[in-house]
Amino acid sequence: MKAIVTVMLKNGVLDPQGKAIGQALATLGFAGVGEVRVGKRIELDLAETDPAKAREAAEAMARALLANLVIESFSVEIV
Amino acid sequence: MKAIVTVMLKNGVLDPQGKAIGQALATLGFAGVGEVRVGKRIELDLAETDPAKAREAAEAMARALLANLVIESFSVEIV
Amino acid sequence: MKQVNQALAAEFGLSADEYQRVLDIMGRTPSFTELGVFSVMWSEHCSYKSSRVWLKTLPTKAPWVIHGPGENAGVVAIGDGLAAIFKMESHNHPSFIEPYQGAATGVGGILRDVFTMGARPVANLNALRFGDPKHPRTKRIVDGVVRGIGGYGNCVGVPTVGGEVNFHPSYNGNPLVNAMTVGIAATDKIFLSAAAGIGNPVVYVGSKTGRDGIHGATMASTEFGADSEEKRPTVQVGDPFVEKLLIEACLELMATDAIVAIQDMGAAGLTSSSVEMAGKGGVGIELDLDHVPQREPNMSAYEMMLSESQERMLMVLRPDREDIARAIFEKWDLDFAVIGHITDTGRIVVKHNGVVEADIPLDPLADQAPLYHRPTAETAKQPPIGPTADPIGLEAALLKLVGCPDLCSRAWITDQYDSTVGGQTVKRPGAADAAVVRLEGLKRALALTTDCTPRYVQADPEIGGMQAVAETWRNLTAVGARPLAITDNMNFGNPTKPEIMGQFASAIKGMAAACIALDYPVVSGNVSLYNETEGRGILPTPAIGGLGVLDDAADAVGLALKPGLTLVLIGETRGHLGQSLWLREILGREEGPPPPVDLAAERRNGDFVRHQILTANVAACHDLADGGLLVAVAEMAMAGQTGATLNPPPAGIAPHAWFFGEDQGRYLIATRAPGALLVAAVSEDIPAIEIGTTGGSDLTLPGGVTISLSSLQAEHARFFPEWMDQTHGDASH
Amino acid sequence: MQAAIVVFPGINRERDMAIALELATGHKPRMVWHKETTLDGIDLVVLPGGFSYGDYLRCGAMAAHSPIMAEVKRHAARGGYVMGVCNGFQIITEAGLLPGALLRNAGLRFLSMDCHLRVERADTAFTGHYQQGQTFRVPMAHGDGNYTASTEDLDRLEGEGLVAFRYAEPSGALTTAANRNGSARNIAGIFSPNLRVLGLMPHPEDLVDPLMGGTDGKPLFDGLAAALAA
Ligand SMILES: Nc1ncnc2c1ncn2[C@@H]1O[C@H](COP(=O)(O)OP(=O)(O)O)[C@@H](O)[C@H]1O
Ligand SMILES: [Mg+2]
Repeated sequence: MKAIVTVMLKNGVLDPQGKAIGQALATLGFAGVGEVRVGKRIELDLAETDPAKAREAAEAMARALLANLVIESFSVEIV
Repeated sequence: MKAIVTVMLKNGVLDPQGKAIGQALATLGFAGVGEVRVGKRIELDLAETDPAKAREAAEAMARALLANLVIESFSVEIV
Repeated sequence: MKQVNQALAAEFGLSADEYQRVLDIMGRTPSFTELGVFSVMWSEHCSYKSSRVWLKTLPTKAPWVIHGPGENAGVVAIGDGLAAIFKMESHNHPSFIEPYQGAATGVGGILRDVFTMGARPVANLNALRFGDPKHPRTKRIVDGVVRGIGGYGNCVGVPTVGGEVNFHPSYNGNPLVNAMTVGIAATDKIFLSAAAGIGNPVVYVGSKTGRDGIHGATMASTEFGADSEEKRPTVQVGDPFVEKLLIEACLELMATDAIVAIQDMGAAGLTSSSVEMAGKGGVGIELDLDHVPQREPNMSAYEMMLSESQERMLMVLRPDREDIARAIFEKWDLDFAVIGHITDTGRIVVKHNGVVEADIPLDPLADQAPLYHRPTAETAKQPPIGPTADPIGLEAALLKLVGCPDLCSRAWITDQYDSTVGGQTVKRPGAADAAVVRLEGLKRALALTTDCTPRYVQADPEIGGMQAVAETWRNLTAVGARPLAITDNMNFGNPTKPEIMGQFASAIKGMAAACIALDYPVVSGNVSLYNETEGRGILPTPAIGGLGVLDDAADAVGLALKPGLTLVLIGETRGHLGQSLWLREILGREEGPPPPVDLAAERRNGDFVRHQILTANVAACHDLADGGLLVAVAEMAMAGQTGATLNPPPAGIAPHAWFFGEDQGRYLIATRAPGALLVAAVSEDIPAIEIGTTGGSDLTLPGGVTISLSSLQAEHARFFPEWMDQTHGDASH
Repeated sequence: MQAAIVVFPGINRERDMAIALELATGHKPRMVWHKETTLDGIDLVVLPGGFSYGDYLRCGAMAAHSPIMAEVKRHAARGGYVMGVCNGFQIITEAGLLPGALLRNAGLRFLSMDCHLRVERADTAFTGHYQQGQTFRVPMAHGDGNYTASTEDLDRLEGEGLVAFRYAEPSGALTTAANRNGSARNIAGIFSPNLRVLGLMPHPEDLVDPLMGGTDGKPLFDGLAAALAA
C-alpha cells in the first residue's frame, strides 16, 4: 500500500520559495501566473494492506515527523 | 485555474532525504515502512481558463524551470 | 471588532494602571488600533519598563564610543576612519515555538539593526543555551536552532565566526538564542533613526506585510504557561534571500545622500519604527496604510501596524531623491512604497481606507510609558564547599570533562555555519579564544567573542555579571586584541519576582564595575525577561558580546600548540572549585560561591599578556575558564595536534584543585622565550609560573600518566555527532 | 587576462573571488550584473558562490535563466574560459554547460570545513600551477554539493579525462570519509571537453592568503593568470 503525504505551508505563512519561483517564471516570460505555493510530497511504501489503517499510520507519521504543524498542514492520500 | 506540478527525483537517483526520513520513522517506532521518496509539489494559480492550455503552460514551466530533467521527472495536474 | 475596554487591554498585556494612563493620555476611549499601539510600545520588550532604571547605571562612554545605547546598535571608532557597529539580540521565545524559523529570524533581525546604521555586516556570533540533553525536546530544538542560524547566515553571506553553547535543565522549556552582528562603516557615514524635515516622504522597503507574529513583542514579554501552544501567533518565516537584497540595496542607497533617517522594522514592526523615528526627531508622522505593500487580502489597520513580517525597513527620504531611491530598490526587486510623510504635529496619525484609525500624541506615548522600580531581593551567598577529595584522578576527570556537553567539541555546530565567506576570517571558530576578522583591504582586524557563565551568575549575580564581562575582555586579550566595548543580552526570569529582579540588579552592578575597571563600556544591548516555564526561572544569563581591535591581523595568536614551546601560566591559582565544572561533572554538586573576580589583577594580567603577544613573545595563548588549567592545556594540545608534559603543582595545593580550579584572570601562554617572559613578569609583579613543555603526541601528567591526543580527541568529539546524527531525519528543511 | 565576475541576486562570494583574481592578475576583475548581455573583451567569466535567488527552487536553477547566461554560453561556445565555483558550479550544470547535477549533501547538513582535493590533471589553464596527483587543502561551504550524473556521463567524464578534482585524503587516497557530501566517484570538479569550462564545489578563492590559514588555493589563480596572459 502506498501513502502520499502532502505537506504545505499554512495559509498566511510566508512562502519565500513560492514567491521567488513566481518571480522567476515572470522573468522567463510566463504570463498569467498568480500565486505560487511550494510544498512537499512524501511517498511512503507501507506494508499495511488495510487502507483505513494505512491512512491512520501515515497521519500519525505526518504529525510526528513529516509536517511541522506550527507552520505546515498536511493531507494523506492512499493509493 | 490551478495547476499542480509534482516533481520527483527520477528512479535510480539516490534520495538521501527520503532515506533519512525512512530511518527516522523507524527510530520513532513506525514499523512496516519501506521505501520513502520525497519530492516537491508546486501549486500555480493560472489566469488561463482552458484546461488543455493551462496544462500545456504548466508543462512548459516545468520543463523550463520547475524540474531539472537530469535528475527529476514531473507530472502536471489541473484542478 | 472587539469592544475596547479594560478587559481587552488586559488581553493585550496592559495592566489596569497602564490602561488608565492610556485613557488619560487620549482623553477618550482609544480605538482598537490605538490600544494595539500602546500595548506593544509599552510592552516589556519595547519599553524596558522593568529594566530601564538598572540599565541606566551601566557605563556607556569612552573616547572611542561614537554612539552608545539608544540607537539601533552601538558604534565605536576602530581607526582608519572606520567604525564597528554591533549589537546582540534575543529570539528566545520564537525559537522554542519553532526552532528553525525562530533562530533564523533572530539572525535576520539583528543583521537589520546593524545595516540600518550604514554598516556592511562582516560577522555573526550566537550565544545559545539549551536544556538538558536528556530532555525529550532538547535535541529537536538544538537541531532546529543550529540549522536556522546556518540557514539564514549562510544565505546572506555573513560569516558566522563565534559564539557559545551551554546546556542546563533550567533551559528545558526556554532555550536562549542570542544573536550578535558586527558591521563596518565609515565614521562619517553613519545613519540614525531620528526623522526630520516636515513633509518628507516616509518610505517602506523590503518584503510585503502579512499577518506574521502579531503581538510578538508582547508575547516575548510574558512567561510561557502550559497553554502557550494555543496562544502562539502566526510564526514569522524568514527570507534570507530578500534580506541579502535588502542589505545590498540599502548600502547602495546609503552611498547617496537620499536618506534622512532609517530604521528597521523589528519587534512591533511598523508601530515601533514609525513611533520611534518620529519621537526621536521630535516631529509628527502620518501614515496611509493603503499604500503598505500587503501579502494578504483584507488586512486591518491593527494588523498592519502590529505585523512583525520580516525583512522590512522604514526610511525618511529627501523628497528630491525619491526617484533615485526607487530605482535602486526596483533594481533589487524589492517593494518600495511611499506610505506617509513627516508632519509638525507631534502626533502619529494612521489612516486606512480614508478613516483615521489612530491619532496619538507621541511625547506622552514615550514619556509616560510605564517605568517600574520593581522590588529586589538579594541572592543569598553560597557557603564555601569545604575540602574536596578527588575520587577518580586527573586522567579520568580530564577525559570526562573534555567530553561533557558544556566542554566538548562544537565542530558539529560550527561545521554547519559558513565561517569563511568574505575571505577575511583570520581565526575561525575553535582556532582562538576570540574570532578574528580582518577588514577587507586593510591590516586592521576585529576580535569578537561572546561569553557568560550562568552558573556563576546564579550563585552570585554580582560576581557572575562581573565575570561575564571580564571573560570577554580576557578572550579578546588572549588573541592580542585591544578590547573596546561590549553589547549585552540580559536573559532573566520573571521580573515581578523580587529574587529575579535582585539577580538582574546585582548582575548589572557587577557588569558595570567590570566595565569601569577595564575601560570597556556597554554600547548596545537587549533585555529578555520572563524566561520561565511554569514558574521555574532559567539560570540568569547576561550574555556579553565583546569587540576588540588588532592594528595588524598578523599579530593575532591562536590556541594551537607547536612542539618545542614552554607553557607559562599567568595569574594567581588558588584552586577555587566552587561552581566549577569539575565539581559538577565529577562530584555531581552545583554548589559554592563562584570564583572571585579581582578586576585590578584582571587588568594587570591582561595588559601584560597583550603586550607579550604584540612583542611576538607568544606562540599560542588561551584564557583559563570552564574546566581550569588542565582543560585549557588539553584544548591547546588538540588544536595544535601537539602534546605536552606537565610539571607537578606547587606545594600546598591539591592536584585536582590546581588542575581544575576555575580561578579568574588567568592565561596559559606557549612561548619560545620563557626566560624573557618570566623576567618581564617578575619586573611587573605579574604572577607567572612555568608549568610544562610541548611536544610529542601525548599529554603527560605529573607522575608519568600519559593520555594520547587521539583518545582525548575521541572523547572530545563524541557528544554531538552521537547525540544528533544517529537517528535524526530531516523532514522539514 | 581580463576576468569578469557575474553578480546574480543572492550571490555572496563575489568579493572573495575578486580579491583572489586581483591578487593573481594585479588588477580588479569586472563585476557584471546578471541583467547585462555582453561579455566583450572578457577572457575568463567567473560565476561565484552564494545563494542565487535564495537557492529556493533548486540551487542555481533560477540564475541559470538570467539574461547574462545566454552570453556566458556564447562565450563558452567561442572557446572562452568559464569557471563556476559552488553556486556557480550549480548554475553551470543547471544551464547545461556541464553535465550532471548537484544534490543535497548525503548527510543532509550544510558542510563548512576544509577538505582536500586531488588534482586529476595538471595540463589545463586552471590546474597548470599544480602537479598532477597533488592534493591541496581548500575550504568548502555548501548544502548541495553531492555531484551526480548518469553512469554514461560519469564514464564519459572519466574516459575523456574531464574530472578536474576529487575529494581525497591529504595522502591522495580516495576514501568515503574524504567525500563528505557523497559525490559520485568523489568528484569535486569537472571540465568541459575543451578544458575551458571548469565547475567545482569548494572555494580556492578563500585560501589565497597565509593570514587566512594558507595559500593552497592560490596556484589555481596564478595558473590562470599565466595561461591567459597576453
Ligand atoms: N541590556 C542593555 N544594555 C545596553 N543597552 C541596551 C540594553 N537593552 C537595550 N539596550 C539599548 O536600548 C535600545 C533599544 O533596544 P531594542 O528595543 O532592542 O532596539 P531594536 O528594536 O532596534 O532592536 C538599543 O539602543 C539597545 O542597544
Ligand atoms: Mg532596530
